[in-house]
Amino acid sequence: MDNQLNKLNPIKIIYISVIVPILAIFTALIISSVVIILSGSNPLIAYSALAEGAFGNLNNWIETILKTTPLIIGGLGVALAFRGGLFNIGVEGQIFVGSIATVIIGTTLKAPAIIHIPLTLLAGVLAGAVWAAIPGYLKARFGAHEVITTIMTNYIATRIITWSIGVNGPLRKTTSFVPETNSLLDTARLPLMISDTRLHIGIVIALILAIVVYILLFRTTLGIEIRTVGLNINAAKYCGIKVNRNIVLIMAISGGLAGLAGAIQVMGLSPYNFTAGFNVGYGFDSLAVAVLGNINPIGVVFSAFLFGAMDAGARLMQLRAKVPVDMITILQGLILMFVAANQIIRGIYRIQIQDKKADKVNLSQGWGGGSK
Amino acid sequence: MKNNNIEPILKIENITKRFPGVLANDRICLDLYPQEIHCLLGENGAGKSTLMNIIYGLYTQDEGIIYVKGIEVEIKNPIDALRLGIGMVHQHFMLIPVMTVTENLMLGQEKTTGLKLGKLSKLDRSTVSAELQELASKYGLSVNPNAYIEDLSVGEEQRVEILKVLYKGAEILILDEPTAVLTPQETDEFFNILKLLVKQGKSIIFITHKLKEVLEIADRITVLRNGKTVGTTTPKETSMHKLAEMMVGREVLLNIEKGQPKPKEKVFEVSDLSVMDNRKINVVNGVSFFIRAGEIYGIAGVQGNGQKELVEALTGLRKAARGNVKLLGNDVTNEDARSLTLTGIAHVPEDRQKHGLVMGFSIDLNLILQTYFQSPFSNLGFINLDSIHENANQLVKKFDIRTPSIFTPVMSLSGGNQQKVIIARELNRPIQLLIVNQPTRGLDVGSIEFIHQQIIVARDKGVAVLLVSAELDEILSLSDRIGVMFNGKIVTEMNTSEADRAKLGFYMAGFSDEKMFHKE
Amino acid sequence: QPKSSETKQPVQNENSTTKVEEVKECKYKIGYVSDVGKINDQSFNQASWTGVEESAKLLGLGKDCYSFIETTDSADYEINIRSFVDEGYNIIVTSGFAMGAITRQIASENPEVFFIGVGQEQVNENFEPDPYPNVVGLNFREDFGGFLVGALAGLMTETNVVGGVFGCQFIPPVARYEVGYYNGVKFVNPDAKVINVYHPGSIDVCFSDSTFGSETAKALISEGVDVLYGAGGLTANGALITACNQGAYVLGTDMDQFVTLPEVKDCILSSALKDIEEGVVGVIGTISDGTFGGGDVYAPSSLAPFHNLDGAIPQDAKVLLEEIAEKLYSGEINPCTPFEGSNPNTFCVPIK
Amino acid sequence: MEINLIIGLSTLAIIKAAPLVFGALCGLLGERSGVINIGIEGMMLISAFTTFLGSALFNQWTGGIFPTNLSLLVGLFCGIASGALIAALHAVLSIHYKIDQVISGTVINLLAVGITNYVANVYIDPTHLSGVGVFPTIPIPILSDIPIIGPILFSHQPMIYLMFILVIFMQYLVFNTPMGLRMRSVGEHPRSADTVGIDVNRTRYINVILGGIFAGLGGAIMVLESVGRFQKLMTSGRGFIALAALIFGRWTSNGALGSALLFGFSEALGVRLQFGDLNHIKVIVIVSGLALLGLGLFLLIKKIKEKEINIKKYITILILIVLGFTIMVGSNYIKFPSISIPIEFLGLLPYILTIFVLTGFVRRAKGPAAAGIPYEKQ
Ligand SMILES: Nc1ncnc2c1ncn2[C@@H]1O[C@H](COP(=O)(O)OP(=O)(O)OP(=O)(O)O)[C@@H](O)[C@H]1O
Ligand SMILES: Nc1ncnc2c1ncn2[C@@H]1O[C@H](COP(=O)(O)OP(=O)(O)OP(=O)(O)O)[C@@H](O)[C@H]1O
Ligand SMILES: [Mg+2]
Ligand SMILES: [Mg+2]
Repeated sequence: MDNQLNKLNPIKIIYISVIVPILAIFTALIISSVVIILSGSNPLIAYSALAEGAFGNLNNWIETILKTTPLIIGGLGVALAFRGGLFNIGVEGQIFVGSIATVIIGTTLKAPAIIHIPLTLLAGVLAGAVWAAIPGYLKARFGAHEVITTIMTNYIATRIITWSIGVNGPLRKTTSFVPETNSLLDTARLPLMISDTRLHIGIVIALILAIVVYILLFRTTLGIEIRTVGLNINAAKYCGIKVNRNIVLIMAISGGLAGLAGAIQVMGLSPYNFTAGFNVGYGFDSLAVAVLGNINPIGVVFSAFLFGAMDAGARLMQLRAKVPVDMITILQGLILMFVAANQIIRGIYRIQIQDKKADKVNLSQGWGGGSK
Repeated sequence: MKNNNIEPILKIENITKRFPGVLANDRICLDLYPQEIHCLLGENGAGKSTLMNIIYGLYTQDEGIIYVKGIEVEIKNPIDALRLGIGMVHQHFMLIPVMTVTENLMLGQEKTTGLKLGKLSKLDRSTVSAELQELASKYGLSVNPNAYIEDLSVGEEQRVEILKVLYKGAEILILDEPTAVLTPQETDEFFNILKLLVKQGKSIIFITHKLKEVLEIADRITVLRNGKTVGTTTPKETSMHKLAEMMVGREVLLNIEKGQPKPKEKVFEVSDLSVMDNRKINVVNGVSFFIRAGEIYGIAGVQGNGQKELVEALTGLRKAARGNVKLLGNDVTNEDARSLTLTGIAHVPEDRQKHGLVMGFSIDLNLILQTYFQSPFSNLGFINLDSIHENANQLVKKFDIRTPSIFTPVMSLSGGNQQKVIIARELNRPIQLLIVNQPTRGLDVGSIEFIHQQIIVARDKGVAVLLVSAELDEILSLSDRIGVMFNGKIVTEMNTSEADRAKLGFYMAGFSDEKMFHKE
Repeated sequence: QPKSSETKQPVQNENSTTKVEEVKECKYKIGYVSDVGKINDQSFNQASWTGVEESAKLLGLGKDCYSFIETTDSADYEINIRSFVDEGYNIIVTSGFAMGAITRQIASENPEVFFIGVGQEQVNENFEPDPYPNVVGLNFREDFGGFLVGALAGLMTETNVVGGVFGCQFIPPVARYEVGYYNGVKFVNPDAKVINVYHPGSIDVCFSDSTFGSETAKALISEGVDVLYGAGGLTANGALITACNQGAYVLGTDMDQFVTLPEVKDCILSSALKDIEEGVVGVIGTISDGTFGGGDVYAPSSLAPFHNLDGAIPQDAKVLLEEIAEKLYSGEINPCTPFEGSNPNTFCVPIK
Repeated sequence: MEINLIIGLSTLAIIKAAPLVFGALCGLLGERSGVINIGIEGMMLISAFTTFLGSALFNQWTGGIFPTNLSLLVGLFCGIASGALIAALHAVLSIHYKIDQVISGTVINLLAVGITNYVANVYIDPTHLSGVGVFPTIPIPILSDIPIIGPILFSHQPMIYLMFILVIFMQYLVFNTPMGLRMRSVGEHPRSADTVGIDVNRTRYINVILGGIFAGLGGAIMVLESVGRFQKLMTSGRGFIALAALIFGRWTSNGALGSALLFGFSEALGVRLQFGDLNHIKVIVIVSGLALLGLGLFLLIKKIKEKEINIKKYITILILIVLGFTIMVGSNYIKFPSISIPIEFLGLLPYILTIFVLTGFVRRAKGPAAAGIPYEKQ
């Protein structure tokens, strides 16, 4: 089937995998600009501001990177679960739980940075992992559908945490009107890559993780097990893979990544604490990033960067062109649409070459649909 | 009955069909006369299903003309086909498991009662199931109209498929490998039905891989190879060997001669084993048998007498309720699949696509599903792609798996080749016991010959083989000892020398008294 | 960083077209950073923004001399404020107590920029006053406003059951409104029943779940509530509209919701006004006439006009409300001492 | 008193359930025919938005000369139409372009939030466009006078009645009509549907778009029978809860209603407990007793159906029932400390209860076999 693909020469393959997405983004921008004009603003100003806000100067680059970091890690979490045939909508809650665990260890434990930082990160990972393992266990043990349970655990997490930093909450910073926790001790904060900027080493962790997850999925025996469970549970049982254990494990890893995303946000960004309104929305953005990245760890990095840049650039776009931030959401929606349905783009721009669609993972397997 | 001055009811001229990279049908001609049973033969991938799908309007031909009753017709979709009185029973069943027989029957041509609200009126199940029973009794195809398909045996499903076609008023019946999944008894029944149908005025195109059947039932036979018509003949003019040669294009050994078994020590011993099915009913009760190194123990039996659950219990896919299993003297009862694999059990499962393969994985990965965690394929949890590819290349050569490359997803392999992938994987590691379940279902003579040889080779290497099959020929030609399974028990055991079709069939049908048998 | 504030040309206002060069001609550049939540929340955030727009008009600033950033993640407070500084804005309004600390920090680093923190008390870690010269904290006694509408509710109810629908409990101003309201009712009508409901959700929903507000209002009305108070952005709005449709009197919050929420104009008695708009305009005024001095400004939160229902409110009630207002400002009444029967979770920060 | 409490809670439960039910029915049509829909949230949000715009603008342009209800009906129409339209987008993306249905759903969610917020910011809020009211409550004559049942079921706003009617109708449609039969066949085994001449993709288009109409109703009811105007993000996750209710209800209309009601009820309880007149601990105890009792009875019936012979199982079930019952009765005689549980925890009831029920009652729910897989003819 994909032997036509093998016939494609490298240039054409690059052409497909680079030009098409770029054209998709371009088209999305055109369409959005119509909306901007209708609302009485100037798309050129808006977009130049958007670009400058994302890449204009060192600080803007840094903001882009900071926005990208949690999206990469969260996106990896979602993608990995999808590979294992699980639909983890619970990332939002897992990020929250991770952040809180980070706060607890980061504010209480007394230790030198070399020990404190890893432990605090670990706390985030473990918390997220455990929190995600619960839906995993419920699915393995009772067949409770993870889509429901993860939605539920989202609400449970956010509400309990809201309470914990709320009025008289146990984690509430006592010397503050604000619903926030104490700030992490200096020993628990991520070191900066460039001093006097906000750029912490989170991005390095994220990129390393992307590679790790790639290797995990495609170069390890565990990866084979995960993907087998994802594609054909019966075959997995037939060749002796412990399916239930794997389901819990996959959710745990996925949630661990989410938790880590939360931890890095708390440990990397001043004022190094958790407040109401912190990390809101990363969960669902991670879902978008994962699918835009074709649930491939490397793809996730690029899509996360795209989303991150737009989120960062949004500031200047509002400031300069008075275009509401919601424009970004529209843009992201359109881009996702055109990249996924790239036949539209091929149609518009008359691109003949066929795309490869080898090992197309069916994201919707969690439904009991998907593989036969 | 057919003499060439009546015109054919269905005439196909120079049908050509291309798929990306494949010329599936190449200028194929075929004509079907009224009240004729026309057999279509060919290897896996020869183009039979494609041709039939074209006639039935599922695919449209690139070139060629179809005439029905002498009139040129254009068949754009199944509706057209049905309107022209063409009905088809598909190779892979086209029934909806979660629906009842009645619902499956009415689907597409629903009868309704009460207010006429078009597609929103109330389904008239009772009438349809009445009609169904009438039809069923007319052709002796008994089924329970309200049963859910998922609860039926394959044999029953087959009947439903045929009823479906008849119900839709087909005059021309296309049957694509209908007997691939039937037991001898069921097949005999089935042939009676076909004869009845023909008497009733129907005409039938019948696809199969089983030459004996062809000679038994066909009025005329057409053979395809690589999408081309090799020729058309009649049972009188031809023989099994001739047919096989036409199909494959070379000499084929139909019953492989195997050397005398040299059984050694007991390798595998099952005693008093009982197993429950998903509904928690004992479907295997108190089964005991043993297999020695270097012999093939065949379990014959009509499907649904507990073979499935028995095999699952022996391979760690299901827990046994009672009894125990010994491999090389040590107890392996209810060990999980992985540790059984490691103790040297190989398993060729009944359903190749459901259990045996990950359809989305490429061939090379499917070839290491049982061993991916062992060296050389992995060390310290990391996999070693080079050795995986090397392994794949070797096996593809050794087991002659026809594929563009080892990176092709097995999804796009023919069933024959898919089965070879499994056999290759299971036989290519040190094993004590080989458990094979329906190893050649739906495969063409070429593939069957090859797979049978592989099993013999394994035996002669000193492996103990458990062969479960509903194909009596397969059992008889491969096994050294035979046990017949009926109703969850092994009702009798015999050496192959003492066995023949009639005798086995007798026990499979549930009789047990020797004298009765001789009275027969 | 370009300091365009130094360039002293007056502006030909309004009819300035959108061209980036124009920015240089701004006498002042006013930036506004919203709290997590929407600018047009018909409440808190919107009021501050309207204030900015107003002053811009008064100062005759061009379209490019004032702008906003909507905060979507509390991790962005800092960078959002800083981007205005970097863009050479010299008056920056940050809205919401949550930005208090970071506003002060950035202010201290940029002494030449004026900062106005809405709902941000200029105190240090130990709640001791600690004014910066270039920051004004614009604060409100939400508990006063709550107390006044509470009193009004207590006077107007016929079923003797009044209710309230509130946003996040953990947002101090909301809590202050709630307890003020409760105590206000009890003050004028001790045996009236007060049923207050908060949204149980987290920050991303508790101010924007208007459907919840509406459903809750229905429940309250069926409990006999005939005067309903709403404080909590869109959640509260949902409650007010529904209560109004079901024939109850309603009371608004922050802005005069007779204006901002036309749906309720025929049943809104008044609003617990905290005139952020006025406040912002006032403080920015002090900048232009050079009288700006850092520290806290405490604007009392008062009653909005009765508008259409002016006739429905008995004269003596109006008088009583006047008196209560007096007593509140004079400190005779403290609306904020949690007492027997008030919500035990209530958190009501006493201010000086 | 007790009675009024029950009535109050049940009524509120139904009101809260309604948008969820409409959302679930949207998912039902799509997924039964093989098209997964995680975009319900977005569809409902857009519809709420257009419903408001439709009614408000119609009222504005006609200078309010027409009766309110007419404007509302115009709004309703716009809501339904836009629901169908955005569903059509989902259909084109996932059926014609065969992009993964999860992606298509995500796209819709993103676009919905973006567009509605954007337009609200640049148009609705600045112009103070105002809603024109809501549908009145219409008690059904006679029926509404029946004690208890009357107030709970028969004195609602029109769309609530519509909701009940549609649930019954959909149950009939899916399992007793040619349309339903074809819908399910296409969702379970499209190829076999194809072989009997059913146009798989056409069937899917029709169902997905019809589903959009339900999403439209779900969005509309929030505007037309609750809030009375559009407010940003007013769905606040109800679309996802609706999805949960659908799966929870095992892809059946009745099941969805049941789970939505369970949801509404527990959420209502969470609100009701804030009124301050109930003893939180006691209520929680009673509810958990109720849950145990329910679980026990459910399992009992199930096991009897399955002709379970194992006595041990029955004993455990019996224990469950007795335990639940004693807890419920006993709670009346115990003096509970009047601790008031934090609001956030009261808000957790629905989610915890769902998980409990899910693990206790529902167990393995298997979706339509072909859901999520685009259909390739060759
Ligand atoms: N849907 C398809 N897409 C692409 N190629 C196809 C498709 N179906 C069949 N082919 C090609 O056409 C050839 C003929 O296939 P066909 O199914 O007709 O074989 P067959 O004779 O039915 O084999 P079998 O005996 O295994 O059923 C195959 O070799 C395959 O390569
Ligand atoms: N979707 C497809 N794409 C490419 N090739 C296909 C596809 N479907 C079937 N084929 C080809 O059609 C040939 C026959 O297909 P068919 O479905 O009849 O299965 P088969 O497994 O060959 O039959 P059998 O079960 O008798 O072995 C195979 O060679 C397979 O490669
Ligand atoms: Mg075949
Ligand atoms: Mg075939």
